[in-house]
Amino acid sequence: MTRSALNPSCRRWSITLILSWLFTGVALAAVVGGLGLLLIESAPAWKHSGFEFVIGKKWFFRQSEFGAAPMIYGSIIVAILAMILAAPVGIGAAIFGVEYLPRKWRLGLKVTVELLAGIPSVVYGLLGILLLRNWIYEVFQDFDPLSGDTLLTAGVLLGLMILPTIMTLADDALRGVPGTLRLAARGLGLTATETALHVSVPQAFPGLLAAVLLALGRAMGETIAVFLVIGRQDNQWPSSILSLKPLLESGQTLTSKLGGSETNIAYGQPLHWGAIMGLGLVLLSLVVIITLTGAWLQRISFRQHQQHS
Amino acid sequence: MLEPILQTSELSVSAGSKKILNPVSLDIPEGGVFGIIGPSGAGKSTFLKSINRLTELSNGLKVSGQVYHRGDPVYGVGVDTDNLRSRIGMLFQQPVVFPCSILANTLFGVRHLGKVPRKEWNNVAEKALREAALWEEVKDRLKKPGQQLSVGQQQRLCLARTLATGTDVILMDEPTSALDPRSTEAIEGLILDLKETHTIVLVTHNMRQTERVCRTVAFIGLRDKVGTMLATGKLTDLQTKCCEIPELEDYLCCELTEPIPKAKAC
Amino acid sequence: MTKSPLILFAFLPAVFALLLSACGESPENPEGGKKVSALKINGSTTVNLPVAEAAEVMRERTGKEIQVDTQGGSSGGISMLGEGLVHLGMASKSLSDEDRKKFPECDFNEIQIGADAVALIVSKDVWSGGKTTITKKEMAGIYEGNITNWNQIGGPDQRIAFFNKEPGRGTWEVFAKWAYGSAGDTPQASFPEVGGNEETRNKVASTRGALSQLSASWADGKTVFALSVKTEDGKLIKPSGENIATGAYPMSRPLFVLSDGDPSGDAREMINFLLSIEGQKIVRKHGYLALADLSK
Amino acid sequence: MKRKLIHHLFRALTGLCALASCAILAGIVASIVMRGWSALNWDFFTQQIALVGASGGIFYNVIGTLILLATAFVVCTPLALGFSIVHSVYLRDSHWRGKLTLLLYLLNGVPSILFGIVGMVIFVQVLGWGKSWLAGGILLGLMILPTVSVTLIERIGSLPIKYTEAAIGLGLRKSQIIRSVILPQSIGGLITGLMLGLARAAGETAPIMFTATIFAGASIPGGIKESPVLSLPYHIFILAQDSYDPAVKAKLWGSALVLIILVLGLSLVALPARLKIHEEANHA
Repeated sequence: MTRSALNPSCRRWSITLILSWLFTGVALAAVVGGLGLLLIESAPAWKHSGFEFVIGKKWFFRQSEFGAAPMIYGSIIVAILAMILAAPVGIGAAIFGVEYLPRKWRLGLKVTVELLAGIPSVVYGLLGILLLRNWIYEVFQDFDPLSGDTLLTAGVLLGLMILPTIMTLADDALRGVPGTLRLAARGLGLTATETALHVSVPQAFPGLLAAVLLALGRAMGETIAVFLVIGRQDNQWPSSILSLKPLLESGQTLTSKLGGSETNIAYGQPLHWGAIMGLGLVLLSLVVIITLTGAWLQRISFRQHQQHS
Repeated sequence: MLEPILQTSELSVSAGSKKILNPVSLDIPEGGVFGIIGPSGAGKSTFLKSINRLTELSNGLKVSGQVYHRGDPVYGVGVDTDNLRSRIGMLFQQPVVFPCSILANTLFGVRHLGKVPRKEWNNVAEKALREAALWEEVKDRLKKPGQQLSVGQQQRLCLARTLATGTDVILMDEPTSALDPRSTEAIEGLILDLKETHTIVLVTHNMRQTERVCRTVAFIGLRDKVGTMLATGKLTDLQTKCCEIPELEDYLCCELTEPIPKAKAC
Repeated sequence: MTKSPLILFAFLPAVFALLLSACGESPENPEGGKKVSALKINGSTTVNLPVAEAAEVMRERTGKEIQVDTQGGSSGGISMLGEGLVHLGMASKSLSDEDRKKFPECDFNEIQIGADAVALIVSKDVWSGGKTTITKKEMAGIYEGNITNWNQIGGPDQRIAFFNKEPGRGTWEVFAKWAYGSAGDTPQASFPEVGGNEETRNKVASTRGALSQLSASWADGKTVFALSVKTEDGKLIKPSGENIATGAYPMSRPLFVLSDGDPSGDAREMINFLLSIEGQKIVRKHGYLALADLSK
Repeated sequence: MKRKLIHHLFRALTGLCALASCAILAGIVASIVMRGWSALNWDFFTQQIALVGASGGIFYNVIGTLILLATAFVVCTPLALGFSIVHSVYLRDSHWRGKLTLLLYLLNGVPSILFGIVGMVIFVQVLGWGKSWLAGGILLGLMILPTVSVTLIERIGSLPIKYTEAAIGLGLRKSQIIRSVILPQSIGGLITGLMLGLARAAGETAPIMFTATIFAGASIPGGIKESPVLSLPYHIFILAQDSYDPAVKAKLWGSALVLIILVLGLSLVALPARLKIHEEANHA
């Protein structure tokens, strides 16, 4: 680290010092300000509904009923669906890249994935609304979905979107496993697959889990693509959490609500606007919890490797 | 002379267009300890790893020539490299202990290779740990993590792990360079015990060690910046060749802080 | 040690930005009012089509900047005009008392530029399955969830996939007024929502048993089909130009450009153009009825 | 032999996963190129939007997106520099440094729609700017702050210690070392990070749809208040929902193609440096 080489005792005022701290301060202030704003502006909704805002299952703004539970359910189920679809493929591809591919080819794979990560969500949305929703509608015809706008459609689209995120992070985690462990296992006569499954994957496990969680957070925050294919149907609450049937129905996520027309309608009306900001706060909390857990796991993974090498 | 268990024939290694090791042809007889000495960076480790094709796992290394293990070619289409490596074991400079228990470490190879039925595992582990002179020290804490052992013990654990797979050749890459003198002595003692039942190829820097344990040695030196095998034979024979091979002279003089009694002054 | 120019380069943008914001602020508001150079219009996507095209022509001719946006549909247009964020609003419905109450300071002035109807559109399978008309009662049954299959009301055996226009859209409010009297009196029901007109048409066209509300001019008769409304005395009324013009079709609606009080300046010019023969041609081109068609 | 079989099966399976990832990219790009290619011509880039998207081009949409990106660049650069220098050089306490890193992670995870909503309150409501390019630029700049900072911090962290040691040996003060050693040596990291961040910002719709961009009629903004711009992502978003004319579809895919070219171009510029940093970090 650079810092350790610098003499810590000599701190004098300088333009660089002042500007650095100033800009850091601005960045911090923006973060704190944004959070504060969410809290203050959403206050009317909390006052009006209390905890019912989070667990309430009904959202009818004309009657001032604000319950976010169906949207929380939508957000979570869609993100989990995306994760279930993307995690095996993403981690599988990362394993292939790290454990089997020669370096030159691995870089090619990595470039592909980096590019894939760059494709904007509105483009995914466009592909979703014009291609994917019809495809889902036809493929799952036997299950009689009402239309192509389903939680599943949103989940599949999100799965495609977070695939590069999972793969990049899984790739990092797997490459963090010391090469000596791999070499030792191969030296014993284990096959590349046995080495991958019994040495690399267990070693990288916290990192892989972190990859999945960070991608989950990303999926939960995605707006535009989901907005176009989820159907935006309010008040969808599954009769049973375990039932798969609701996946082929329309729904609403926190983000699709926030991106929708109600944000414009609510503007200027404290209670309704408060409810919208409240949704923002709930969304932020969910994402923060997931991201924190992911970051924590990543640190564990990193520490583990430090001990080893 | 016994039938050679390992034979290298024009074995050379290059990385891209850069040569690392000039062709080496060596016969390594069955039983005993075969030493490989030479300055750092001369390609001793690379040579050792190319014997059981571990070089393939490093990026960009290309091996040509051939190695015969008990007469069977090592390089070639259709060679089962994994099976090969289970018969030609490897011990590294730093002990590499997997993050699991001592017992699981000992059985790490056995468990996956599938040669030994499950009910035999405990016996195999005990036998291997005894052979590695570790049994008495760890028999009460087999379920404890292997990483809690001292570095010297860890190296012996790695040896036990290799022995457990039923290997007949063990490649050792400076196995004592990370150890203190006491642990080094323990490992050297082990090598002397093991040479009755196994063939050991030992890369080392330590001339005393070479003298103590090796029957035959090969010297790999740097000639025109490329690793080249310059001499082979008994250590005493090598010392007589000192004056003919300047690299050998440089090496032996630098390595020896005090002259080995029998060494001729060059 | 000389100062490296790199650091200057790095921090320069910030200084630049501060300067920019400082000088950008003052000349922009010389009178301190909300005087802006461009003419701003926002509102209904339905009205947007002719207005945006008219704006293109105006821009070409006068060189004035005219900004048109469709954020939040009619409601967005009303509230942004109410808050003074735009000069003209676009609405595909009449203003309700509720709307006026929300912005007491704004003197909403409705200027009709044409007319349209909200059609109840269905997908091809429903249409060819024999369901070509609908009554208010049937629609209410669907909205309240009592009717879920087309065969309950004389159509094919197919579940009804009802896409509801999202709240705030003029289309939805016209529909609600017809079906229940006012937006506030609609029962609490949730359906998949659609926003823009193309989104609606696209989704209805590609879904079996689909039903939705859509501007009649978008009901092309090829991918989506407009149902005739059957009145209580058994009359069938198509959302045709004639029926819209005479007001016989119950979900006819005027298309408005809204201003705060009497429009002046650029806004006046824009409205004059929309009401001119040329402007009315543009209205008609997008499938709506021009004012002249209404008085026939 | 069972072990071999498992080995080959698993390798094939993971290979399939990798292949699928590549196929997805190829499929997305191909489907957009095929549909959008015909729309690309000189007029498409030089004319402004006409007939509500059915005719004309996307000149001001591209310009608007570039204005937003330039603003985000201007906003993000000093913030990221200041943040990274404080993080890597001035902070002595690794505890606080960890907190700052965590903050970056969290900021990176904040859904982009929240930037839009909160930005709407601050810029449209409190400051009364209406829709403004500057609001959008600031929001995008803040949004990509984590990407840029993390890349820059990684870069500073990987500087050989001998450089700073040599500078200390010359008796330079800390701020002088920052200016003469750390910044010049890590400027590549800053640029890489910015390219990556801007690639992400270019495609974002959610933060700017309420704050900065409108559908038609804006050109080069003349001030800050009430000065929106057009943009590519919002254009695509609106046209995907509202396009009366079939002619719009071709233009729509054309716009998507231009956006992808812009975004992938930016990522490609950053790619070599990014891969290098990554490889170094993991091979050291």
